[in-house]
Amino acid sequence: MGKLMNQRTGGLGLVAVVIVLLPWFLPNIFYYDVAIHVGINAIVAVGLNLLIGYAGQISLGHAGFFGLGAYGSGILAGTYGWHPVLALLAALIGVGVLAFIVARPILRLKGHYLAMATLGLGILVAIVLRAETWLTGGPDGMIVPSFEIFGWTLMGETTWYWIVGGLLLVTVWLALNIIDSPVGRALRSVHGSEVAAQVAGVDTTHYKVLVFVISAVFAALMGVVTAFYSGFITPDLASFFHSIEFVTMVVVGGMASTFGAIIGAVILTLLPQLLTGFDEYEAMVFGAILMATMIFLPKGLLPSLAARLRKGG
Amino acid sequence: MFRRFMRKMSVLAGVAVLAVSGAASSADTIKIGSFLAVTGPASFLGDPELKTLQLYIERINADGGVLGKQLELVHYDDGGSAGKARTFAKRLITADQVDLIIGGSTTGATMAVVPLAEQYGVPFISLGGGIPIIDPVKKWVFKTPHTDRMAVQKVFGDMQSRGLTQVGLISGTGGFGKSCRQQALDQADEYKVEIIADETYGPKDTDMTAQLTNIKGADGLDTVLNCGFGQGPAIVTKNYRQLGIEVPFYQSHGVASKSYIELAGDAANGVRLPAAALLVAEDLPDDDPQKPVVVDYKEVFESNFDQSVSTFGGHAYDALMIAVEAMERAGSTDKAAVREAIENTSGLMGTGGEFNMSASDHLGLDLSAFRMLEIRNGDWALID
Amino acid sequence: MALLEIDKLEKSFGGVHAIQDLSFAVSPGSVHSVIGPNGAGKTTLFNLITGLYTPTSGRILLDGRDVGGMPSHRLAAMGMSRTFQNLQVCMNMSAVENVMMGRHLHLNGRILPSLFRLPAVVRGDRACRERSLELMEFVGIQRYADAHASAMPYGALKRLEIARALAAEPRLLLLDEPAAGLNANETAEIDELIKKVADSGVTVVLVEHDMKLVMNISDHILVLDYGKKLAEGDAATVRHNPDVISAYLGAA
Amino acid sequence: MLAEFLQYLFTGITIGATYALVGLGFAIIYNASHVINFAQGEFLMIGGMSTVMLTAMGVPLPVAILLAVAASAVIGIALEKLAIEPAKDADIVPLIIITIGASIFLRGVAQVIWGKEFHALPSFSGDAPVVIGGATVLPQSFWVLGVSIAVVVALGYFFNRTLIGKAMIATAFNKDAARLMGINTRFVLMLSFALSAILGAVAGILVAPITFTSYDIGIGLGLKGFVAAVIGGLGSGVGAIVGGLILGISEAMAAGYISSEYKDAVAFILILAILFFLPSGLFGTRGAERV
Repeated sequence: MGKLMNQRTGGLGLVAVVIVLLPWFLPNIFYYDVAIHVGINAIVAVGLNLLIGYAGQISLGHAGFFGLGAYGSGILAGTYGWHPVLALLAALIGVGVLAFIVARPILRLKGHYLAMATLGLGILVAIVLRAETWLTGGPDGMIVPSFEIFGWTLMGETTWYWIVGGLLLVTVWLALNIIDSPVGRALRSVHGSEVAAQVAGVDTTHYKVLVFVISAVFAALMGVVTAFYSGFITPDLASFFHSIEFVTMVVVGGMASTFGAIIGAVILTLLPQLLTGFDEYEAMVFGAILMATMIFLPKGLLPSLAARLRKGG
Repeated sequence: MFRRFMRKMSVLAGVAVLAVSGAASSADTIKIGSFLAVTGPASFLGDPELKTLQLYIERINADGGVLGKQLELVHYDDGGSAGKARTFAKRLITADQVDLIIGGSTTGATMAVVPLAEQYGVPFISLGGGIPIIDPVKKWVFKTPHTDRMAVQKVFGDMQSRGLTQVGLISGTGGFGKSCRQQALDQADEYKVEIIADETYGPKDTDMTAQLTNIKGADGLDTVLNCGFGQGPAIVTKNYRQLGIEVPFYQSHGVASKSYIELAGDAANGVRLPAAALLVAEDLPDDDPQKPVVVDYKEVFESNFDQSVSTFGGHAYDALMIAVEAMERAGSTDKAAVREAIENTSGLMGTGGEFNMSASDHLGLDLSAFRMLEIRNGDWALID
Repeated sequence: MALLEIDKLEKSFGGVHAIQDLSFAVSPGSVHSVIGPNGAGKTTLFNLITGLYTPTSGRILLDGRDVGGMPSHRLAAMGMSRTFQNLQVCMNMSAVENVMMGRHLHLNGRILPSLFRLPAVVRGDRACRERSLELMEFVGIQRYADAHASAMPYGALKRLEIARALAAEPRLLLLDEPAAGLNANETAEIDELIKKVADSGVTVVLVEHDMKLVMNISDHILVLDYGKKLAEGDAATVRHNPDVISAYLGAA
Repeated sequence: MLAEFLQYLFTGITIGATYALVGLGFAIIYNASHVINFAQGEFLMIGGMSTVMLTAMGVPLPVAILLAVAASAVIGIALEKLAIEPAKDADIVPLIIITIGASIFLRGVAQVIWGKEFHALPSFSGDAPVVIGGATVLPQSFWVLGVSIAVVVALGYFFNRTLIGKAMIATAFNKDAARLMGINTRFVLMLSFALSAILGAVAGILVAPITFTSYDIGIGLGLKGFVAAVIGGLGSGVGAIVGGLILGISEAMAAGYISSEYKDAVAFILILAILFFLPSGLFGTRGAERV
């Protein structure tokens, strides 16, 4: 019990300290930009980890929800001139409802079939975003207006750094809350043994749908943030590859580990930036790192390291 | 290959150290930033563009540089993705603190970066073809390739002179094809042609017979125009011959590279397209003022790289020359001064034609820069 | 009235009849055993009763209400609980969390209170953990309180399942071969445990191969063979039934 | 009208046959290892690009094809030995990431070796189209169809008539039992990767003259092949072939009669429909869950 409390508050505290201290080590705006992307990806990964790591249900299509969040808010605020807050809420509710509708038929599937169905769903979203040029600007993307609230315009990397940092902290807190609760145990039991959960009175379908919707809304929220922060969105946000990136963050960092998901997001966001120096070798090195991590640390970085430490100590 | 790899590694380590120490900007070099589609579906654009920039910056440096300083190229590969282009442009401006940006192989990547160039005030010369890049004029944004509007006008002019009026249109769904298609629809009335079929294909499609079958079935078809770049137009060309469509076939300047002819093979014979003089450098009359420039670039490029010259590399050459000439005229690398000097470029002969820019024209080429070519026996032939 | 009544139950997979024309009743407070050779349909019967399978025909009455094909979690809410022949322990959780999961029905399982970690949820969870530790002690695995499920030996996991099933505070507990894979000592302990459970007022339905255990604790025994009822009655009746003897001797 | 319909149909069958070959590759690996090999599409690329490179070096086409297929088989085996076998106990998700990593890696290597340009392979027997009922068909389409049929027949013989083929089926059915029967399941696993690499390479070579080839064609074709395999029911050979043809024909019909913009959506709409209403595909068998 005490150990758990330590992990909770200690971990949360560590994340908060890093967020507060990091700006002293960011030499210029570009690094703020990278940090913001790390934060955005980390939030999606923490949400997705609830679905993949804890409930054991894979999704290869969460970039679809991310893209819908971005385009939903971007189109409502830009093309239709809605207030950004309303656009944000509408996008989140829209994605939540969509996720709720598809969750039941999709989550009846297991394993590779589930992977395939979510993959198809994500790609369909990307295809629609590419094809409906009149609405989305097509493959070349569209411009999104700034986020204005109470006469303030949220502009600039430093402002968004604190917004995303705050959101990350809240997300981690909420995720830790869920995991260590009756709902969290129900989710984990779906992964551990679905029949055991059912005969213990857990309505597994209900919880699977619930966590699917929650993780989709987290992804959509980050889509909204990306749209307003960068002011420019393309259908690539919803692409298959983007979905894979999210899943990879969860798996590389460590499944069923909230802090692992954050570490995965840090690594997978920084890696491409570091690899730009490799020019034509970039893809090769990236692929090799991905394979090696999964072969040698199949449980992901954080759990594998933790296990090693425990053995050593 | 291994040694090259190790060198990359050490360069990478150096870059990392530099980046961490924050000592990115140094006073004795002029930094040219670029983001190009070196990989991905538009790599046939980005690849010669990057090679050209690297080669000519090396040559300029060997000749003593610009304003007594060496040029330094900072390049990122955007893979043709507008989103990545924006990220890298931001990195070029805020982290690498470049003096000028040349880049954006595609219209989409360019348009994603335009707001950044405007916001931060950095001279930006785009290599994208689309007209929205410079129309309306944006203070900091210039471009060197001919616009798709010019290409469409050239094509429609040629159709008019051959008495072809019923046009079947097929276009790629990427930024270039989309913008070119729009220009074709807009310009049709002026050239008294009618678009009687309008089909599209995706950038990765591998078969366009379905779309062409629909065009083939259109009543009174006189000719077909394809707006697109990459391997798509080559597949369209092959499918066109497969279906036995007999009417004259036009492509846009998006296919103005040898790789199009190589891919389409015999099917390409008879295809007409508007393109820069570069492709027919040796065939130009000796009194053509453009001839020395294009012949020289072609020879330099082809002797350094094992591939045929394309107009796309030429656009990068033009952009670099405009930038260098403007810096020399401005006498500094001050961004505002360089921007103004670029805007006052006049009489500069590039591979794409003579550039005469102004406050209202950030391209500076006219229709005369385009030549109408026909592919004969697997090679370009000048027909006007 | 019987707590559980099975009425002309049938279940077939494809063309295979796993359960045929089966009827019996379980009265409250009794220990009711189901025995029979391998493949007799015992586990299938459990899966039907607990809602994992839907009957092909026939009725399953709980408190006189037909619950055939009702989802498991709703049957659990009506007071039914079970263990599994092949362990179904959540190996991604600690031992005590497995038991706490068994108390799911007695906790607030709605999302918002959990999301914001409302004090009521924290209190409920703390009480649940204490009750779960008591149950672990009751089944004799208190020394694994802090252990991870994946680190526990087989025998302890068997008991862990019983603790988890008890955590739901069921009226009807179905135990599927609780002594399978255990040695004589451990079997005797399970024997004691089942008696203790039955004494606490829980109705027990037991599937078991260990005849000594079955004869020892059962109030009523049902013998299945090829999905059909072969015999029924108390230990003495069944023991002397010629059909049962031949079936078991034949099987052996 | 009929001519148009036939045109769409021929187009669909040609591309569908390619999808079918890729789908078969998925099915074979899935049966042997329960791994979905997301790098399957890269074998098409390797087959096509190697053939292009070898012919450019002056190697006669038939020899180039044989060498390219052999090279793909070697890479398939290497993939199994170096990436799949060391991680054989991993969960589904890490395995998916490993094969995706492998596909990115192979693509990266191809890009370094062969560059980023598209390449054309000359058609095997000319480009003069054959006219059937007003629709035109390229001779290469007949090659695609003919070779696909030959491959399917050969595979059928292999799995049903040869000892090692039967061993592979037995392994797919029950790995432990197969091992007890003395079947070398590790060899079977290796063979399945080699076989599906060969299938991919053959498909890649056959379509290269029609669709061209480049370092990154594997992504799209691989995904479509995957869809074909799932439509038919993962692991079913007949299913993969039927799935491939259904997908190819639906795509061509959609492009012709509905909208070319949504041509690619057809595959994924089909897959969602199949999974929602027929979760085990057209020919898949549904395994009962054991409790």
